Parts: sequence; structure tokens; C-alpha cells
Amino acid sequence: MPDKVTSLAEAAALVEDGATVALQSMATFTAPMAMVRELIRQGRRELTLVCLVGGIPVDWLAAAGCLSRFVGAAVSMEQFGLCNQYRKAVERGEIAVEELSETALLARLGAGARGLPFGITRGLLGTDLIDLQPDTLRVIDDPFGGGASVVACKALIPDVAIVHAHRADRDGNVQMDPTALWPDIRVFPKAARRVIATVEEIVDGERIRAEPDRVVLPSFAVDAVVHAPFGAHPTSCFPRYGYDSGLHLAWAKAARDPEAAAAFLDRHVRGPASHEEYLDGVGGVRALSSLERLASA
Amino acid sequence: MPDKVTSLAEAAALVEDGATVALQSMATFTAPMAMVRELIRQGRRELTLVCLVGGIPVDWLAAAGCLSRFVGAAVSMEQFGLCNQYRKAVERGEIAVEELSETALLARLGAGARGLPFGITRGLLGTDLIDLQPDTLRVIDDPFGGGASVVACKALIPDVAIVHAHRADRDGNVQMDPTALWPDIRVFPKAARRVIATVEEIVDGERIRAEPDRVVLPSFAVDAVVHAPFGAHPTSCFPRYGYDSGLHLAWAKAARDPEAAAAFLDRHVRGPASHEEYLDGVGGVRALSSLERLASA
Amino acid sequence: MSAPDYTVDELMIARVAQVFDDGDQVVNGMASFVPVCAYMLARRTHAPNLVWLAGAVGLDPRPQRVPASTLESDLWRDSAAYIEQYEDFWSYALNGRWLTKFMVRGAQLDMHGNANNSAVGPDYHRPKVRLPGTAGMGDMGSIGKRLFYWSSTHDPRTFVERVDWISCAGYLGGGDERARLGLEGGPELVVTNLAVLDFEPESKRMRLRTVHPGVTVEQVQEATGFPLLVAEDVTETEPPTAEQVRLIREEIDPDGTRKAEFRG
Amino acid sequence: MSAPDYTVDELMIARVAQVFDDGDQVVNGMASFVPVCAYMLARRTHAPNLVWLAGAVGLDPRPQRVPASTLESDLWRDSAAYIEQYEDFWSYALNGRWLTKFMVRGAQLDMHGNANNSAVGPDYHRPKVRLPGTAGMGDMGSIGKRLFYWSSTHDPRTFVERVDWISCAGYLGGGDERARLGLEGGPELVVTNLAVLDFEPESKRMRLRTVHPGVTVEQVQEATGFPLLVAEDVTETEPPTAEQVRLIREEIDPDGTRKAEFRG
Repeated sequence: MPDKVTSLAEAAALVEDGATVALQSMATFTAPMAMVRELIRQGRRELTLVCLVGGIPVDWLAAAGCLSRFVGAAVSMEQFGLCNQYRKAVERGEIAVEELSETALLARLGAGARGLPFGITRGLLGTDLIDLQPDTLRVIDDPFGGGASVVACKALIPDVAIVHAHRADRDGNVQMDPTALWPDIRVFPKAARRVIATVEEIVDGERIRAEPDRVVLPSFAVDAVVHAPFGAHPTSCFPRYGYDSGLHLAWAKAARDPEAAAAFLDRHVRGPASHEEYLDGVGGVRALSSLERLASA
Repeated sequence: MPDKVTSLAEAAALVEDGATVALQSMATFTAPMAMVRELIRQGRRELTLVCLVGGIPVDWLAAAGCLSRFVGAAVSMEQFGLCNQYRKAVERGEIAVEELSETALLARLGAGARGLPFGITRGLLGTDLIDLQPDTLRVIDDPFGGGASVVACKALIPDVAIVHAHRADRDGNVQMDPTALWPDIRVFPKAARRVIATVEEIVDGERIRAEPDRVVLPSFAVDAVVHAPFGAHPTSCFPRYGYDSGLHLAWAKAARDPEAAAAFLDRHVRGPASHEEYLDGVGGVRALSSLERLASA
Repeated sequence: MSAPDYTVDELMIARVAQVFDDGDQVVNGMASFVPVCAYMLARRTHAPNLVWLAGAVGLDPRPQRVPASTLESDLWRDSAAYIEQYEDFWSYALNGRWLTKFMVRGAQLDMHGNANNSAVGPDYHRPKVRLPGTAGMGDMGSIGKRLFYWSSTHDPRTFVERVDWISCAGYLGGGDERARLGLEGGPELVVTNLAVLDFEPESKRMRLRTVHPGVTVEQVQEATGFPLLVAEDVTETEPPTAEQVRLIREEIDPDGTRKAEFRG
Repeated sequence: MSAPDYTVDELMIARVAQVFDDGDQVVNGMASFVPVCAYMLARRTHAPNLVWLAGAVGLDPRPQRVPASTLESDLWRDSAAYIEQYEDFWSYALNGRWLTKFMVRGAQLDMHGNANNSAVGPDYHRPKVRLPGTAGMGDMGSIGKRLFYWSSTHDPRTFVERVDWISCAGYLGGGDERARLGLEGGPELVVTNLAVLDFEPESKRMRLRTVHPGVTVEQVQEATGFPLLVAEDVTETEPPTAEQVRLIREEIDPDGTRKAEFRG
């Protein structure tokens, strides 16, 4: 099999300016943060970001000026608050928002994954979000005359999906230990044209074969694999490590002010030349091992 | 939690004459055979059977006169041939067939599971099966004007789904060891009004909690749990035991002739008063342990 | 026996717990301390068989106490099942057989039980305030669920006559408008830091049912940005019992995490 | 170097193996010994990176030999991944990026590449012969796949002018009828126990391309229930090499399981 393992920098080249990027992110849960930092370092522009519930990666990308559009169900860092840099950019009209309920977003992506022109849901009926977004949402009738209407949700095919997982082999088989499986890893990669997976560890194929039911992405559906231990930091990667409260709080505070936000990004994202330097900058091995204890508590 | 564990006889009472029964069955793979035998013993009539690819349980139920209708993608025992008793009954006009492609069947059941009036697929376009079945299949246009048509598949809500699995606790959490996960256990139970699970073993809740990602049916979605070791016999239950070639061959031979088929059913299904007696009748522990060796070879 | 001392969060939690019957299935989302504490309380009192999908992930979890997040793994690491969300959770939620009651909170909540978590201001595309987004409420409002709102900020900014944008369908314009659209279920109860309200059956307008001890009908009306209907038999909200308060303080949430949303 | 002795099953397997390129993804269903042997042969020869979803379950399995079933666990127990079927397999199959080539066999196959596995006779509801059912071919024919047929029974009962019922969409009535329906892909090749056939690009009628060694054009026509188009350059089907035959006999299928369907 072709060796899919590559560097952060090379994998990031799969993401072009103006691309639609389906990004794993669910509040403080696992996001491919090492790749998000690389995209900021490389200065990507005009990205459309697709998330379920976008957390800190959305705010960092917004603060760095990488985004022109957000498609998703919500943006929130849960107890660390709304994403202020993203909010302000939306309020200034710099980032357009396509706001979908979870099932409507999943219907769009599920249709993309399955080569269907549209998917359907009963969610959103009665809300204002349908009329606000007629290009992608439309109420249609039951062709069997049952009387119930449904919402047709136009297929969405992102250019790239980016996820972080526990391990992969060099063929690109990506495996997760038992954890929450959100749609961002279950359906985003199936819908996208290209898939990048960053992983905590690269393993031999025999390790993957020991738990064939825990492969979440088969080799043929993955285009690039990048070794990025603690690659989800400061988001969580259960059961390996918890989210970093300290860094979330520091960002939430910085994000109230554009200059503080820029300084934060300079220090933690643009400054470090590599993922390893980033990890050193947020406390290195000592701090990170305390997150591991947190996750296994 | 209410104790869901009951007997085969009592669980079978959830299946009424005339019911639509979604039955786990995929050629020689795991089917809830102990429950199938109990339904035959109890003399159920006029059942509509919903299967993905129905194997030996379809033929036994057909031979026993339990069926008036079959809904599914195919009927086959793979290397043991077509199901002759079922075929003859269809050819005599005694069993009606609704024949769907796999995605059309899954669209019907997926819509039932999700409370949607219909699901959609691109499968079957161009075939004769759409016009043959206008009550449940209808070609509709893309409301976004993309030009591609899709097939709307009317929601199907079975009265009961019956599955066999490796283990459950008394609350009804049903768990599978790593194996093939067909739609018959992934979506049939979600679509049905009632769910019966027969299992190889009843375990303590702590055993279930040791592998929370391998629960295939959560307690609240299960109405009855029945302890039936080797309950899938003569179908397989990987990785615990393989299918029984000998009994499949014996049935395939008997099924060529109505009298031989009836004698087979009398001996193996109607004769034994219980699941335990059935197992004794097919060779008992010795023969079954050879199937275990087969599965772990 | 009512508690000798209690706080409004504890009263709300005890009141919300009453909504759930033994054997119900419930789910919670992000930053949902009132529902989570109420579920944990109900499971320890009248509803030991309340089936709880913690964070929409963990089935029947056994958290030692309420953690800092109601979504993350501390809540559900010890569960009977991890429910995959795309296919499994949403099938169970959409089916209609299960999870029939759903708790919601919105940045705005209006006279007819519609909620807004999308945007504030007349221009949706250039909002005064961009809110987090509809997330699951945009589904739950439309798929036949019985909706139960909670709010720790009963004030005219939250309780508005008409939400700027409906991101969770309540009774829409009121009367039978929701029913005419074919939507079943709908809002039933609103539990706030001041009162408990329901919806008058014909007009589907919000109606005051009980005021919390020490709160007057007038205070509730003043805190509400539209004219409230007032039930003829407005009484005082039943305070939590001493045992309920003990369970909340000692077992369920000894860290007091539930109180954060009340500090505003 | 062609094998000094070989059987028609081995010739067909070697010919079918040529269809698949290194890096393709392929899947097999029930009782599919010709495709399974061809995949195993291709992986041992020109296409070591052929991605194989054995039985639509096991990714890149390492079976020791062809087992009695091409669906059951003996084929895929040692796999890199067990692919869940409802959500995972069907997404990969329907997507269009993957699994672009699909092998099919039908009880009837017609002049325009339509297949029938549903029923024989003019009354679908009261058939002369009830066939197993459309299963996956009812999908694969309509979703843009490149279809490759195999048949070990090239005779007028199988090769009919018009199938009684189309359960796998080929070129329908021929010409551009398939394209007008918006269906991409379609039948490309038919590998039988007598010959290899394709479809003439304009009429979409089945056309003889090569005859197996020892078989004449006339014999193929006689075994076919409709007038065949015959390519101008009909040649002999390339026989398997000695190494291919050795691999099939010694490594892939030493039990000769592949031969069962040829005994009829």
C-alpha cells in the first residue's frame, strides 16, 4: 500500500485557499488542533469551515483571518464561553454563517457521502432558518400523500475533512479507542473529497488488526496521515487526555480583545515553528501528563 | 431497571398472528433461530417477514406455513442453495414478495427508525422493481433542480424486530463481540415497535460497562431478553461458533420434497419441547463444540 | 418536609426533576447543569429507572459528581453504552418512541414558546449579537418532543414578546399555527429563577402558574417583556425538601458547579 | 508463458483479474468464487494494492485459502477493519469515489446488459421460478458503477434477448436510454465459460470480443439466445499463465471450491 504518512506542512497543502473544510470539533472535544495551527501558520485565506459545534479551532481560525464562511449547528466552547473572535467577525459581516440544526447539517453531509442530491429531515420545520437559507433548505411534500412535510437539505461535499484520532497504520487505517463518536468523524470524512487524519501514534498494521471493529476510517478513505502526539491539545482526546482548562481560559480572556488575541496567536500558534515547539510552549511534557491523569481519573 | 429477561415462550407472545416481523438473517449468518423455532411451535400465521437476505429461517417459516408475505432484498442460503420451500410457496402464490434493493430496503427501515415519511436512494432506478411496487417506491425530482431523480421509499415500521447477539444484561443492554454488523441488527430494531433479543449469555451490568462501545442495542430499545445459548444454530455466531453445514445440507435436501420437509420440521422444530431439547436433537454439546472450533480456527 | 434553607438553583432543580417520570429517557447537552442535576436527583428519588443519555453519549452513567462540563467525558466515562451520535442517537431521538421530553434554554424565549439561539437584531446576516446557534434545539422543537424550558435569567431581555429569529419552534404565532404545520408536541413548562409558567391551551400564550417563595406576581410580570396570562389559581412553587437539598449539596454537586449560571 | 494445462474456471479467473488495477477498491458478495479468486490472484500479481472488502465486511483480509462461503467469517476474520454495513459500507459504495467497478452475475442476462435475479415468467407476482432477489445488484446497476458480469453457464436460458424483469439496470432498451435516465456507468464486459463480450458503444448491444481457446464464434452464437454483434477483430482469449494457474491451484483455492458452479 502507498505510505500515507506525511508531515503537517505537506498535508496542509491539501487545503487550498478558498476551500470548504469539514473540521472535527464539538465544543471542547477532540479537534485536529495541530493541523489548525499549521493552517494558520501557512496563512490560509477564505476558508469555509464546516463543524458540528465548533469550539476553539473556529475562534483561532477566525482571529487569524482564515475564514470567510461558517456552516454548522453552533459555535461554543461550553463552559469557556462563546467564541468571541468568531462572533465579532460575524457581527462585522466578515464571516457569513449558514446555520443548520444538527440533523439538517447531517442530512446535507450524509447526502454528500452517499452521492444523493439531497437528504431529508423533519428538524427545523417551523423555524425561521428554512426561509433564511433557500439555497440549501426547501420544504417538500411526502410523495405517498401522508401529509407530513419534510425539509430537503442539499448535498454538501467539502473539499477536505480533517480529523484527529488515536492511531493509524501507514496504509491509513484510522482507529479510535472507545470514546464518544460524533458525526464529525463518522460522516464528515465520507462526504469530503480528501481526508487528512492526524493521530496520536502511528502503529504497525498488526496493531490495527487486533481490533478491526474499532477502525473508524478505512485506508482507502484517507489521503494523508500525520503523526501528532497531543495533536488535539488544548481540546480533549478521551481516554488519552482531557481538555486543557488553563489554555481555554487564557484564550477566552485574550479573545475579548483583538490585540490580546493576536498576541496569544503569535505566542502559541504563529510563533512555534512546529508542533513540538507548540507543545513546549504550553508547558511541555509535565503539563501534558497532568491532562493524561485528568482523562484517566 | 425492570428485568427484561424472560422465556422464549413469553417473548414469542410479543409476535401476534399477522404481525410484520423484522428478522435478523443474512444467508448463513446469525439469525435468532431459537425464537424462529418457538414461533413455529406456537403456530404463528400470516406473518410478514422483513429480512435483508433471508436464509434458513425464511425457509423453515415458509415450510411451516407461518408466512403470507416477504419483504427483503433476497432469499438464499448461499452455498446451500435457494430456499426451496419458500420458492415453491411464492410460485404457488401463497407468499407475496416485496423485493427491494438493499439500499431501498434500508431507506424504508431507516425512515421508519427516524420518524420520516420516506427515505431516498438512487438504487433501483431503471429497474422494473419501481413500477412493480408503486405503493412503496416512487421516483421524485431533486427540489434544488440538480436534475438527478431519486427513489422515495415509504417508511416501514415493523411490529417486532428479533435479533440474536452475544450477551445482554438484565436491563436489556445488548452487546456484540467484534463481528460483521449487518443492517439487521443496526437498523431493524430501531425501526420496529418492539424488540426481542436472544443472547448467548446473560451477564452482569459491569461486564457490559467494560466495553461500552460494543453495545449494539441500549436497554431502553429492547423489550425482551431471552437466554438462548447456541440460539443462532444452525446459523453462525462469529466469533463464538460457525454455521452448521451438516444441518443446512440436511435441510436443503429435505426442502426439495414437502413431506421430507415436514418430517424435518417435526423432528427438529416441532418435536423438541424446548431449545435445550432441540440442541440435544442436533448432536448436543459434542457436535456444537466442533462448531466452536470451526469459528475460532 | 421543605428545606430550612435552600437557594433558587436548588428549587429549580427540584421542580425540574418533577417533570420526569420513572422509565422516561432523557438527554442533556452542553452547559446544562439544571437538567443534569435534576436527572441525577430524580434518579436518586422518585425515578430510579430514569434512562439518561449523558451528553448524548453515555447511557446510564455513574458520575461521582457534576463535572465542569455536561458534555465531556467526566460525565459519561462510566456508562453502560457509548451511543454513536450520527446514526444511533439521532435515530433514537427522531423515532418518537423514546426521549419524548426535552429540556431547552434559549437566549430569547417568547410569548408563544419559541426560542432564539441564533442572532439578535433585525438583520440576521449582520446581527447585533451572534448567538451560538440552533444546534439540537432546531431539531427538538420540530420533531414532536414535549419541550421544557429552563432559564436562570428571567428578565425582559430573555423573555421577549417575539423572538428575533425562531431557532426552536414553539407555538410559532400561537393558537393552532404549530398544529397546522403538522408539528406534534411543543412547549409545556417554563421553569425560571422567579416562577413556573405553562401555555394556555387555546391561545398557546405563556401563563404564570406558580411563583417562587418570596416572589410576587407583579415581580414576574415586570421581569417579562410581554403581558403574561396569569392562572386563576397561582400558588407558590413548592420548595425543595431537606433531603433533596442534601442530595444536591452533598452527593450530586458538592462543587457547586450548578451555581455558575446564576451569578450573572 | 501460458499454462500447459488449465481449466475454464482458471481461464475466467485470470481474465477477470485483468479488469482490476492496482489501487482499485473491490467488494464481493455471496457465492462469488470467480471474483474472489480473481481478487486474490490480482493481489498476488499485478495489483498488490487492490483494496478488497471481503463479503462487504472485511478490509484487506488474509484468508489462507478460498473457503466454502464468500460471505462468512472464514473469508474475513483476519482483516484490517470490519466495515459496518448500514452506514459505512453503503456510504463508501454510494459515494462515487470508491468501489467504481462491480462484478455481477444474474440468472438471466440480456442483449443490452440488463440482469434478472428476481423472477422468471410473465407474471411477476406468480412466477414460474422465483429467483433469489435483486439484493445489491439492484443498487449497483443504478449508482454509476462500471459493471462486469461473469457467467459459468453461457447458454440460451441465461443469455436471453430481454430479461423477464430488470433487477439490475444495464443499458435498458439500449442506445442512450440509460444515459437519458441520468444513470452513469453501466456494463462493460461479460466473461463467460465460452467467451468475453463487451457492449457496442452506440447501440449498447452485446458484442463478442474473444473466444476461449477451442471455442468457435458459431458455438458462442448458438449458446446465446439473441443475435450477437461480433467484433471485427475477434481473437482468442488469452489463456492463463503457468504461474497464474499455480497460484490458483496451490495457494488461492487448493480445495477447488471455485469449481462447484461449473459442474452444472
